[in-house]
Amino acid sequence: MSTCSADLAPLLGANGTQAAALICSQFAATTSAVDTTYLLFSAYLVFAMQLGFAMLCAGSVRAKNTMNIMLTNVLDAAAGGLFYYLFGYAFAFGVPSNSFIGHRFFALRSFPSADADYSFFLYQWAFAIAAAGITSGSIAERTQFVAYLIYSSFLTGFVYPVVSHWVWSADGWASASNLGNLLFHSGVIDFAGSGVVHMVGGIAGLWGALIEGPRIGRFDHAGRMVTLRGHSASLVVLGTFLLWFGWYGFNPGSFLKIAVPYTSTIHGQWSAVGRTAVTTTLAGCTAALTTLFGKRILVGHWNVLDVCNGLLGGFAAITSGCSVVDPWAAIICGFVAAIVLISCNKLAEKLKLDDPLEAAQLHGGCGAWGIIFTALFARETYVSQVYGGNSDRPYGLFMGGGGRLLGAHLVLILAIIGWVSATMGPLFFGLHKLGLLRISAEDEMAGMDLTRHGGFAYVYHDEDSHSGGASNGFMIKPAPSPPPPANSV
Amino acid sequence: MSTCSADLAPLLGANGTQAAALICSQFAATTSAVDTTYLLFSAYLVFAMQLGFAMLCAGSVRAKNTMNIMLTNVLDAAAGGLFYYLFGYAFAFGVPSNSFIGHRFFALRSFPSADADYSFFLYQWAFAIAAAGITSGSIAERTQFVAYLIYSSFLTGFVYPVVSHWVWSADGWASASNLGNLLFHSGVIDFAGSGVVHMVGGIAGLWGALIEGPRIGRFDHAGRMVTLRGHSASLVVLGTFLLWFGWYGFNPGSFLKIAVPYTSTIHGQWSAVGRTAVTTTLAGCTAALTTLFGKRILVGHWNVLDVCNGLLGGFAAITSGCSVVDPWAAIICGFVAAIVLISCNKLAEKLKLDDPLEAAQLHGGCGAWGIIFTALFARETYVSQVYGGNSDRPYGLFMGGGGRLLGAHLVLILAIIGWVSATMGPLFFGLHKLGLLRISAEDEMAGMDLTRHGGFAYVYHDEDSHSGGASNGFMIKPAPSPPPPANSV
Amino acid sequence: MASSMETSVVEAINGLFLLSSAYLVFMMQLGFAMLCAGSVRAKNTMNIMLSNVIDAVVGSLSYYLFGFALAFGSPSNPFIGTKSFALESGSIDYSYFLYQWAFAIAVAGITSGSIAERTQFGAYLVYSFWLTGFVYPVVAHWVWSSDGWLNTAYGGGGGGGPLLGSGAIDFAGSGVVHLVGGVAGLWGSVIEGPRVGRFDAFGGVVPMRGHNATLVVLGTFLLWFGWFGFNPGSFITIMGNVTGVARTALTTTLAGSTAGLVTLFGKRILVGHWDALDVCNGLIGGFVAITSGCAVVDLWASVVCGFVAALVLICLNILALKFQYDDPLEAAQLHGGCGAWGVLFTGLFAKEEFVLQAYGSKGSETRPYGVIMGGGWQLLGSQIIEILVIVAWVSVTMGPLFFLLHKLRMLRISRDEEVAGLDVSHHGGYAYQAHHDDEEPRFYADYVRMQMNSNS
Repeated sequence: MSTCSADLAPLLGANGTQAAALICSQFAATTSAVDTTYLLFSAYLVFAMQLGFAMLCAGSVRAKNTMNIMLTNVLDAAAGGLFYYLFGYAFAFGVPSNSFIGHRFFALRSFPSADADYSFFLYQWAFAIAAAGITSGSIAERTQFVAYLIYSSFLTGFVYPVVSHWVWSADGWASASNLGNLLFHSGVIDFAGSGVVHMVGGIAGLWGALIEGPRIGRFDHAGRMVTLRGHSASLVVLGTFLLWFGWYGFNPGSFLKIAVPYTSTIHGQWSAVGRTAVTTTLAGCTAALTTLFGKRILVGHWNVLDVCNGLLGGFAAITSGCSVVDPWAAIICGFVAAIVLISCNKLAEKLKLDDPLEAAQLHGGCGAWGIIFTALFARETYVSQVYGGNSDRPYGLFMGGGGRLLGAHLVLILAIIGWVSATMGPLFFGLHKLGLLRISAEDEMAGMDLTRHGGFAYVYHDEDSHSGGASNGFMIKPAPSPPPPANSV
Repeated sequence: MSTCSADLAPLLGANGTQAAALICSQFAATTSAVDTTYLLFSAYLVFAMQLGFAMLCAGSVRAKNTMNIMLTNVLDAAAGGLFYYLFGYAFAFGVPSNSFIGHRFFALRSFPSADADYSFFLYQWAFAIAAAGITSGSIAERTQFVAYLIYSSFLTGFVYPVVSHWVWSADGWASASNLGNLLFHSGVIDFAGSGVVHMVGGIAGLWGALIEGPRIGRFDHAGRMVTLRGHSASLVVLGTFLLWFGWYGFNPGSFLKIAVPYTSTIHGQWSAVGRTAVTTTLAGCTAALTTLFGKRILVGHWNVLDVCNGLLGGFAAITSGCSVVDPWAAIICGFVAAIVLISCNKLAEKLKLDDPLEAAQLHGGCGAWGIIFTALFARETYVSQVYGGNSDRPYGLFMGGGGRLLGAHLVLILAIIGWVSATMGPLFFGLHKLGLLRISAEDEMAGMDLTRHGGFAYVYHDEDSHSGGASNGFMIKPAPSPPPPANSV
Repeated sequence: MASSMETSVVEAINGLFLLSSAYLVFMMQLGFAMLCAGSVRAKNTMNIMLSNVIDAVVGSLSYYLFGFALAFGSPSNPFIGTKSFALESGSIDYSYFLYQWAFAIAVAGITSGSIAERTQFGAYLVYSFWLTGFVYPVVAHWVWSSDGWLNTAYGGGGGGGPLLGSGAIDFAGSGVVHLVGGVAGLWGSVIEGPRVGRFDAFGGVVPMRGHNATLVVLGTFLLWFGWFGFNPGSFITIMGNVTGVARTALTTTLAGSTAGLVTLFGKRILVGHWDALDVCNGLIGGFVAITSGCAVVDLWASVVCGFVAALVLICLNILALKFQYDDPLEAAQLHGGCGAWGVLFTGLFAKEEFVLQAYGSKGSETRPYGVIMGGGWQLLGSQIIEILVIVAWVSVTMGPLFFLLHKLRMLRISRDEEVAGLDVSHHGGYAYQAHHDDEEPRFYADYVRMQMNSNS
């Protein structure tokens, strides 16, 4: 705000300096209030994604494992909250620091600083638990609860924060705001985290799923895939819509501030925020429609679960470039994301990778595509508005901005794959060797809710009634009917 | 804003007064727009808690009573809206008034006043219906619907508003902003209502549950407790996350305004709002983890429902002190809250109190602990920033602030217990004597949905299908099997 | 310098308000999905949820490509907008687009309820694209675009002013959104005919209960939550409208609450039990009705509005059964009937002070306001005209579309498929999987016992 005083003071005559200081401090207060309101509500929306993950996961697993997966989702948020507070935030945003890892503000000591406020911490915490939420989908239905606690703390407290330090902290080696020392004179534009959040979560999940192996019954003796359907499509749709809702905090919220005027245009950051919300919407919608028709052709029926996954794939892809591309480019992004997702699923089937929520394919595959997409379609005006800095900043290859941005982005993809593999791979492997990772075959058959969590999630048949049929919510008439054929899709 | 004009006018030279008036009225407009946006969206979040309660309650009762409990939750919001509009708000915030009860703005006549706008009313309404929502959990599964309507109107329209007048209205005898006449020269710091909302709801529920007695089958002939499991853990988790989401409106929203600069620091109220959100999060997370491990040791399995309750207990406890404690203190708050909750549950089992949602233990017990906690850990800087006033305002005992705050808080706890017992106790007892409170034993066995609400909530078995079992989503195995033995965990 | 900072702060606040409101309105789509899912039978759940997701998805693209341009592409003629297709234009206010998009997909969501449980999926795709991309935007243009012939700021009517010197006051769209969706649903449902088994051989009504009341309540609360974006958000800017925005939120709450309570007691008298689902529908009916006048009526008037809305809904439901009209979600009765009442209500109870605040005065002359408040008949006249033209327009556009689909046999599924359920015939399986597929025990105690047995 010092520029405000300096600009204003000469215009106000005699007591100009004092008057300017007074006026400008008022502006500063109002601006901070607006920005904080914006950031906090965005953080709440991102937090709502955790609810979305919980419902999506719950609906996508079999009823016998519902309690287990929901417990892991609740604990992601709870344990993540503590570990991110104690370590994670310090590793990620403890500036000044080196370009690899931060080392200040452990347990928020001597916080808030002049640059960062509690609202920023809350926003970043919501991101961190989202990364852990992604991974939990990949290893669902067969993982010991203790393993879950360990990897979740490690991922939220260390692996994810380091990556976010690289890209989003001003000191990071890949950061686009590390002005003195930009990677390839460009830095990486991963605006809201296709790489930082989604790829990290997806690759961690990939290693977990690979090391654990598929669920019992997932592949038959001939090696063909057997569909293990989730128990409730309603919960899946509920979760998907909640994730969509939360994504409006995830992508547009990543601006962190809304009351920022742009010098070149009358439309300031508030307009860019709106555009980001629009690109996000369009990418998801296109991906959903593409998946709908693609699956209709491949499988022969209209499937709401595929549409939901397609939608999320489109969102995961646009997350990287949402703020720097045009709406029409978002449609391309969504279209390709759907194809990437379908291909990744085919590939996973070939490789006998069993990922109950397709999390590795969806967040890993579409996330990687999203980073590449940004390097192809980022528009010059938007890049300079959002990231500022020198005027010859590279932008999208197809928009005429040269290949330096693409180079930086490929480096980031490799770095993320390398880092996550080097940290989470050994962790999962170690747990596997210690016998802490996978539950026993009997437990898996019986369902974890029964063996580990005290009972099933649903009790529709009342056990305490003596009146049999009358109190039975479901069986109006006795149903001595044969079991339906196994679902054959 | 008059101070703004007074400060600015002399500095602006010739037409100073007019110029200052113009500038300052613009500031006032901007500030009020920010504050209203903030308060309204906080109110919407608090309203989302009603949805959270509905889902939590629905999932925690047996399937045969689902319609009943959901209807009560919907009506809490609807009837609460009307009664709070007609009477409640006037009793609570009808200033100027005496220190016990307000008496202006019935049916919002001659509203809005200079101090309060519709957004404030809406926010307070959302709080009022939350209090009624808490109580509904305690008396679930055995209460006549008419009794529910009566107590809900009485609680929202009279009992709760009087308590909120005491603590939150500037005239109240316990208010921290009743500057001329502070209780113990301190007043009570119940920032967002651990006492005003949660204890009121919890104690009302306690009396209801005591007078009605336990559900049939809750205690066996030997007096041992039998678990009556809720019918859907997914709904419980959904409700818990929604409550968590809503709590971000409940606690940080209680600042009412966000664009308030503090004189002593560059971080104004927007930073305090962020800190409040962080303390809220940490307290809940710690309580959830403590409950998880505590229950693991006590019961032997990992239980998601306990974790959910622990989480809510932590939130209920931190609600009182959220704005005036440090993040590390919030962790202590959550830790103790979990222990309080587990102890209260043990006690309830001993006393044969049957509270289907543990609402009395959770909101009453943890709420009381929260009020005490604030008196122990409130930090001087934060108290003076948030509550202003004289510089020798007492603060937390453990922070070196002396015992006066603790004294005031103990008085408040006793006053709330006394008042709620003196109003709700006789009401429930009167309904009991008139035979309007509890449903008949036959109705209870058959389930209220069937006998009172026209049918069960779930119809998975289609009555119009000719293909019998094939279209039946749930009954895979032929059903005429004996009910399984009652679960004894 | 100071003025540009001023602009920046003001624009940021308004943008923040509008975007947040748009997100809330978007939540209504989730609310519709859950409400619909809970209100149909288990065998059709996947179908109805898919159609709700597709509403949002198809609606977004068609609204992006055509709808927004047809509705708000100014400058344009009084009937239809003609600019900024696919947002190709110099200065688009993206927040405003997003807010209007959320409204547009809500319309299609309303209609999908009316034709649930018996419609081919392809028909959804077609009507959804058509409704969101053309039918609804034209109505929105009439009423909400400053060029529209029903708009209060329209300058081309008789005497160079708006229609009847007043223009229609449909603040958040009882007519534009709800009546359009409801009438479209009415035609769809009438042309398709009732579900198999809905009416027995003697014309008696067979109740067809939805499969999950919890989802209905969840959906209702989410709609309520979203309505806080729908009505107060329609101010578009919060700067200078602080009290108005908050009052709108309050009238909305009171109207819905009253309607819910009236329905509760009304149904208790008529049917004899307390029904949560009726209360949910009553609540929504109250919200639909107040949507038109929410910003321009007093608090007590909103209570009146909710009271009448509940009666309208109950009467229409009785009437629908008489005519053997089958609407699984009561969407036509609820959104059509209560929506029309809401538009009329505004013509009766609009208060002068609030009308001037929300719509501004026309120079020195004052605006017409509610009849009962002494404001003359012009406003009520405009409101009646709005209702009539909306009914007519939607009928001439959606009616033939549904009829054509019907003739091409693309509208209704076959009887066998309907009886078997859409999920198994079109969507690859049921929404719910059995919860004990391969195990006998159900509780921890059973498991412990099982283990002890196997050990011994």
